Amino acid sequence: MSLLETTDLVKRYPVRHRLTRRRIGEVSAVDGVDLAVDRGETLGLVGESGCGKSTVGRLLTRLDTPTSGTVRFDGRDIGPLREDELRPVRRDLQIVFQDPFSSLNPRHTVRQLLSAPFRYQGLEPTEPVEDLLKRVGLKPEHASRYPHEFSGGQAQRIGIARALALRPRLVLCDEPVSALDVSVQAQILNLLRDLQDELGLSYVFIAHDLGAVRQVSTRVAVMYLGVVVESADRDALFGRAAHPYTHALLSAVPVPNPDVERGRERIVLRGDPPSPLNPPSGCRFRTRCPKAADVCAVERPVLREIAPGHRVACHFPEERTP
Amino acid sequence: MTVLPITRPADVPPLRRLLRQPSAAVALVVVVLLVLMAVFAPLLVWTSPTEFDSAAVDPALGGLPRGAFGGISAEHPLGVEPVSGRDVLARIVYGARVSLLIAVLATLVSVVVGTVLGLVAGFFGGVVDAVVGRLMDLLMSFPSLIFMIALISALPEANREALLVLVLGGFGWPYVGRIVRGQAMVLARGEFVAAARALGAPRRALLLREVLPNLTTPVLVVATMSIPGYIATEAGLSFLGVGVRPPTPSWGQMIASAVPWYAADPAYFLIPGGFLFVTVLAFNVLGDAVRDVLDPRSVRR
Amino acid sequence: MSLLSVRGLTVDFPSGVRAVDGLDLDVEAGRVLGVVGESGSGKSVTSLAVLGLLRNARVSGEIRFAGQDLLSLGPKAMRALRGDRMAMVFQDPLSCLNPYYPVAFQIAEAYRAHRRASRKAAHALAVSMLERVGIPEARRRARSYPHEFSGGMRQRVMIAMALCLEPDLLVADEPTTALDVTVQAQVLDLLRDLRERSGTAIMLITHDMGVVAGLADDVVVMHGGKRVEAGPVREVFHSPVTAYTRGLLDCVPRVDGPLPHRLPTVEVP
Amino acid sequence: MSQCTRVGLVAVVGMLALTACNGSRAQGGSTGEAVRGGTLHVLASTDLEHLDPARNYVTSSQNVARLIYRTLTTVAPKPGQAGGEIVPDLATDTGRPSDGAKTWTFTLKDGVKFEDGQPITSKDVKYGVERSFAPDLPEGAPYARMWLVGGDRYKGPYENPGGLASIETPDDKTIVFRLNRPVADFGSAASLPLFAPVPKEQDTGVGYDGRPVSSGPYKIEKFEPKKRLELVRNTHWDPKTDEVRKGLPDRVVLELNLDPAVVDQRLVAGQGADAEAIAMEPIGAATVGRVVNDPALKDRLITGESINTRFLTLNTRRAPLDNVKVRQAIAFALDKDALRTVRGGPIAGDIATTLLPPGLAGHAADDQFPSADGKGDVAKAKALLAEAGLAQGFAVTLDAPSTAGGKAQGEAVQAALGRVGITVTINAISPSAFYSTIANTAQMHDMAIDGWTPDWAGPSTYLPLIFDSRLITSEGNNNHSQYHSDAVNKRFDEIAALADPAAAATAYGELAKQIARDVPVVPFLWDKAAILVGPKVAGAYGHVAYVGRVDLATVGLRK
Amino acid sequence: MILYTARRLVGAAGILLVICALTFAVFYLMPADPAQGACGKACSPERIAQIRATLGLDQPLPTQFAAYLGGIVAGRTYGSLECGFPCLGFSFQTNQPVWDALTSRLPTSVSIAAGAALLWLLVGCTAGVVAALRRGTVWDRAAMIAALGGVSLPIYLTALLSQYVLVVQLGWLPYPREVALTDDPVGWFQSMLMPWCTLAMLYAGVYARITRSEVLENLGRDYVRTARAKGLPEVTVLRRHALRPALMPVVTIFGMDLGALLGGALITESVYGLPGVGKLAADAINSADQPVILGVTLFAAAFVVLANVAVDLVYALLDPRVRTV
Repeated sequence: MSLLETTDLVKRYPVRHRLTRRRIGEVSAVDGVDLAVDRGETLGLVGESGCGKSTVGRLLTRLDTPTSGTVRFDGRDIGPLREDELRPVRRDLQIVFQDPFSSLNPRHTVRQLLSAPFRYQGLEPTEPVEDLLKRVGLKPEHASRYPHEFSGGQAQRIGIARALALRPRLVLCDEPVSALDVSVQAQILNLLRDLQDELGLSYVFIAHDLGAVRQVSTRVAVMYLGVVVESADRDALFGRAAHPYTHALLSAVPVPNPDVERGRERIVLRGDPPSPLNPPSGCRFRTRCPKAADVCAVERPVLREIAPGHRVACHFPEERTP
Repeated sequence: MTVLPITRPADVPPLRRLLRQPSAAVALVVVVLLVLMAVFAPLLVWTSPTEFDSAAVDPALGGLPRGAFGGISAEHPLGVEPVSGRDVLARIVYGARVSLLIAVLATLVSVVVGTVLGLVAGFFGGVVDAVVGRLMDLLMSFPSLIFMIALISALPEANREALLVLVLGGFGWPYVGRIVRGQAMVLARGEFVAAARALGAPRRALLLREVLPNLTTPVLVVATMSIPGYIATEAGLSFLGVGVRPPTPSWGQMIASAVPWYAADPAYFLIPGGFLFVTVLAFNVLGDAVRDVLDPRSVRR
Repeated sequence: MSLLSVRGLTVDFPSGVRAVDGLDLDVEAGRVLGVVGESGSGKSVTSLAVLGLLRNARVSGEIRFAGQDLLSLGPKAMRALRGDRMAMVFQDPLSCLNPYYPVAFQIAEAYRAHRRASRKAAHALAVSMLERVGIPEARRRARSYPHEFSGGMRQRVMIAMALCLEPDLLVADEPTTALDVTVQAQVLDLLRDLRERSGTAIMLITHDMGVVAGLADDVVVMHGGKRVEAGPVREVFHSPVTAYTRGLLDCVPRVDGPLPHRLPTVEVP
Repeated sequence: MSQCTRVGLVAVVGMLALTACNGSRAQGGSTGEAVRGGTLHVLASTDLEHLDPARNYVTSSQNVARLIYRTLTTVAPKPGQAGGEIVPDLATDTGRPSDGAKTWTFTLKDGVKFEDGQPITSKDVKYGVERSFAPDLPEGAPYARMWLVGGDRYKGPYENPGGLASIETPDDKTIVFRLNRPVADFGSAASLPLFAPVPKEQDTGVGYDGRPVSSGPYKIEKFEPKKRLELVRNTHWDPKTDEVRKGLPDRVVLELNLDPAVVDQRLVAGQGADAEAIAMEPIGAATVGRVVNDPALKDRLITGESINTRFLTLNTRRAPLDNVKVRQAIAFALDKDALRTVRGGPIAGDIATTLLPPGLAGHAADDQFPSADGKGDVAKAKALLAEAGLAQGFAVTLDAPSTAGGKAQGEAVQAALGRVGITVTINAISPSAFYSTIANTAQMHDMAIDGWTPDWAGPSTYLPLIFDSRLITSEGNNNHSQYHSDAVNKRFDEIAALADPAAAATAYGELAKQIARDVPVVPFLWDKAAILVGPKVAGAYGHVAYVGRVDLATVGLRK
Repeated sequence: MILYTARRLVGAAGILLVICALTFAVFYLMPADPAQGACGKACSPERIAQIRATLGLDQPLPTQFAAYLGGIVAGRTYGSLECGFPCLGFSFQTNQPVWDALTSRLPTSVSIAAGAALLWLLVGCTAGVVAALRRGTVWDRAAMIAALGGVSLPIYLTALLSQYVLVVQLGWLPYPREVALTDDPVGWFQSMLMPWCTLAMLYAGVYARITRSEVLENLGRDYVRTARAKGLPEVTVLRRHALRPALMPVVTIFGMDLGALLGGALITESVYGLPGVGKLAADAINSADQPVILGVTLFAAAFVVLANVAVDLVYALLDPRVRTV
């Protein structure tokens, strides 16, 4: 049994008119997503903006309630739980946010921030604030400072320390490095890796940066317009991507090597992702897909296994081997 | 990628930054002096604000003060009221008590009510927000001055000061509530609130520990900015005859009673009017400076 | 002689911050210069200084554009150059387009600021520019407002606006940072294509080494307002002289190649 | 009675407005002959409460109404006490009593017409009186309802179209009133507006207030209540039938509801159209100084006499004011001079020492609570309080109108009584509610700022109305002090039975002294009205029936 | 958009309904009994009862309220009296239909409000723009000090002072009085000048400050930088890209201020003794004239509420982002 598992997860939001506040439709931010994270594993969740990956993150941690489908943590469906029933679960299920500054209350000192987990859980602190700081590479004397006195990287370390305070089993990292400079990104990614080794954590790592996902994940799922189009082990995905979208995505990432960059065959997708308000029929990627055929407009491809652990939702998956 | 960090020039304490602006420093001094004057009124003047001095006015001239500039003399440094001969200085000093107390208490009422309702509305949204929002719309659509006058003249005379505080605060809180609601709405969707929720924080803690402390700045700014408005409104109500009861002096009342006299004895309206102007100005300058110092939005500008 | 030649550029802000400190760089006609650096390295300030768009800052040193010393030019002469012979594309196309005017108007406005043209002619030109940067149904979309476009389309509009007067130099400040990878690829393609067709020199400012590798001919690496390293892209990428440049190249997690357990980190000079 | 009351209301309530009366000798500013023509402007700080003759019961409205409609009798167009004389108007004489003054007969003059040229008949007068019974048209003088036979059951012409039988019109010229008791001065009552003719076909009910039909020299061209009234000549008015009105100006324009201070200042400046203007109300205290010090202005100031007395009412039913010694102490403690200063000083009138003012028949000099300059005798007051066992003082509540003037008077009382240890709390009541509040025995507190003007220049509409304990009602009470004396009540009945008006007046004068000893009220001011007129105004004098205001019926403009 | 407008108007009507109900209720707290007031002093209890019946005061409160509301939409009759649509009742004091009283006073209020608004917009916005463009200079500081000073000046003080200096001492202006623009334009102008300036002084400061901060905010916007990068002349940059967006909030606040002002320039009209709607309200409150108080309150509230709707609609028309979904 997986530590965290979702079945047919759906989240719809009402869309309101800007002026009249009238409901004019519905966005299926997440439309039937199945995911599983095993103990000690890192699931990378990748996709472009608006693909629903962050919504999945909020559903996994129950910051949002799913419209339908289940989220099982440690075998228990946490979807319908009330806030007070959820509280013990939250000890095991923590989050690191994208923007370290906006996720740290500017009015609280680091000490207050790092003792908040215990206070909110009604627990005695098991670990002094100073130790938590040291664990994430900060100095104990930082405890009395306010968030704005730190650099972005340092602040993100505080966010990580807070997430780890309760010794969770799974940490959801929602774009943890995309707000940071490249040099700091590397440090944070290394820190996450070290902590995983040390504490046996599981991660769900949400990012749009394929390089960062590759760096930390053991398994990767690719999302497009609210659905998972492909999921596989890291090496399988980056080496033998089967979905045309995954291919396009990988080919679009510029590589810091002029020779590679200039020489390579590039798949440049046409147009923009369609609006999730009115997604295309059948395969959602068909409007931009170089391989689209008539069937794609009619039949929605299901996620099927094409190799052990490698699942893809496409009528015409790539069969290439490296 | 460039990310705008939330910069807060907190290295210098706010008060010191406030005092660095000369105008704000002067305003602060004026406000402090006024408050001291109001608090220590009995020590400052020995004359009673309600004592008649018929020797200081000339009945043959309709009660015009004897002497120049509204009867300024050693005995009456700011002159006397026509007809009654009451000491203007004493009335100014005691009037400051009434004016300031009402303004401060009305601010308190509006800030407390506005913050609580605005916070709840902004944080919870939905039905609560709709109800509070409607209430604020309603109160802000009221022709409040007309209604205040009608209301005050309709209610029993029991305690005019308390009534004024309640009415001013009652019509004033939506302006606080609107700001708090907007901020609370943004904050409630903020990541640090999500982080606290993820840590299992109960709602009460979210409201009081996470959101509320971040509202102190806008609330403090709007409170400082609203005091001069209340001073002026209280004076206006007194001016229109529904302010504090005589013989309690209030600046608005003094100006109102000076209206028929403005041509015969201009000093009589210039003195309380001047005090009122200086007070309102000082509070306005101060409020402005407080906003500049505390509001990151204006710092950026 | 270089099209743009910057010597000893120093920019000081009233707060006492020296954002650029003695920077030298050259953009050759028809070539692409990549300027890379992390946030705070002074790369954006440099671009604004070149266009003369810095307000409240003291700019010293020398900026020569086609032989003219820009720092000694009056505001009027600078204005005549801006938009006409050198144009700029910014990072966030949403905030850089005025929400109150249709896109074609904003393009035509740029054109009419420098060339005598009727409203109608300028509009027609704007439509053709929109077509050129790959906006489908350009004639209809010309009258749309910025918020009705997607991020990638907006950036195309910005590029159309910058190129409508066929400038000699295009300064592109993080033109793809706000975009998704697939859209970024489209825009980079567009830039590459435009440059090949028009021969416009580009000063490309970015933090992304991959983007530089894909587009630039030469590169300047900046850190702390100073030039750390400069040279042709191939040289700098294959054999960086400084540890900082090497670190920048290595610390980026990649989608190809070997996968280190831990990423190398950057040594700050 | 209510005329006075209402006058009292207007005067007490109006912002520092002064009411004045007695001794109209002043003809200031009226040098030169008034000629026919021009537009007379009247600047009023008050409003015309009602122009409907059935409802018109306030002196300022009556003054204006005299330009528009005629009554059976009216007051003589003369300055001073002579203005109190009743003279014929529509009628050929001031009424012929019979049946022991229980039947009164009037005959209409020939040639009197409404503004549309229709002749005025006795039926129009009868209809006018009947209208005053209609509940839709309240506020008018009560005499028709009080005195006419069957008046207690009649509900006015709208509900009882048959009319009131006790008003007979044997022919178009004759009208006979049958009364339920002898009324010696019914001829005086017939000068009130409710005795004006109203043509039945043109009665618009409540709406008649806005456009009454003219029988006098002017008709209404435009009326915007609380803003403006414009009068133009009524061409069907025949001056030969009217010995009272002169009708000199071609137009009369009243600007209503102006700020009193603005009225004063405009008249002080006297520029442009304001040169042809007169003030409706007396000058405010703030203007006194400027007028007194400026001979040119003083020349334009008219001092009109009034029969209004201002007093402080003491509630004789509430402890400790139920003790006559306490009331006497208050009478000694009151600073009448300060109260007069509030109203403008000596120019606003004389300090009152008796209930009946000098201009009223029956006035007899008296001063039972003398003090130097009217400033009060604190020592005597304290001694009386000590006698009453209240040397340490006590607290009372004073009802005063919530106007600036009302509050100022309240504060003057507060300051004066404070000198003898009496703490006064002012209960400021909105002016509109003031009289109904103190007329409610449950709501009236210990004291009230009060006053009285008789309906005509005789004491019969004064003392009996406010000191007869048998007239006390829980609401609408006029005996605000709730004064009760069986001896006084008995004397009222005896005087009412006297046939000779002069003897009755003297008797009232003596009775006033007796009442004053019980101190139900403390008189402090006999009003005068100091009124400014523009430099081009001629023939203006203050009329005693209109509490000293300029007689509009005779004033004109100079060449 | 039409649907939205309709919905907003319905909402506005709802707010007015509640305001109407509250004002109605408040009036019944007043100590003055309108029937007794109308009856005068020599009044018997029976007579009061009769008057009550005629005025409908003997009905239960909700019935009276319903009758009132009915009158507004369809007119009503009082006894023998016809009150046509829109019937706000008759004044107890003058028997004039409240609607006529309001409309006859509106020209004065409109004259005051419109002139003052024009003046303060001109002065305030100009000062704000100048201050923003000359930021940090003497101009800026002077404008902002003047603005704060203007905001701090109570109307009655300015009014009395101006009247004392300009009318009493210097005699440059006549005392303000009601003059119709069509009768005597010069007199109208002379009478209105002081009220305009007095009000404008109060508001111009607010507008100067708003304009300044909005212009400054817009000058810092990326699209202004874009406009400069395009090589647009500075004047065009300012006018097109900084001022136009900056005026949006000004328009918003202006709409609301104007709505509020039309409803009750209570103090201005009282001090200058001009017979506008505000003066009508003050007089009505003093005489407990319920129908007039109700009428003015509703009338004023209607202006505020409608101004709110209008502002939102104008906003929708001016801002393309709101206009299209």
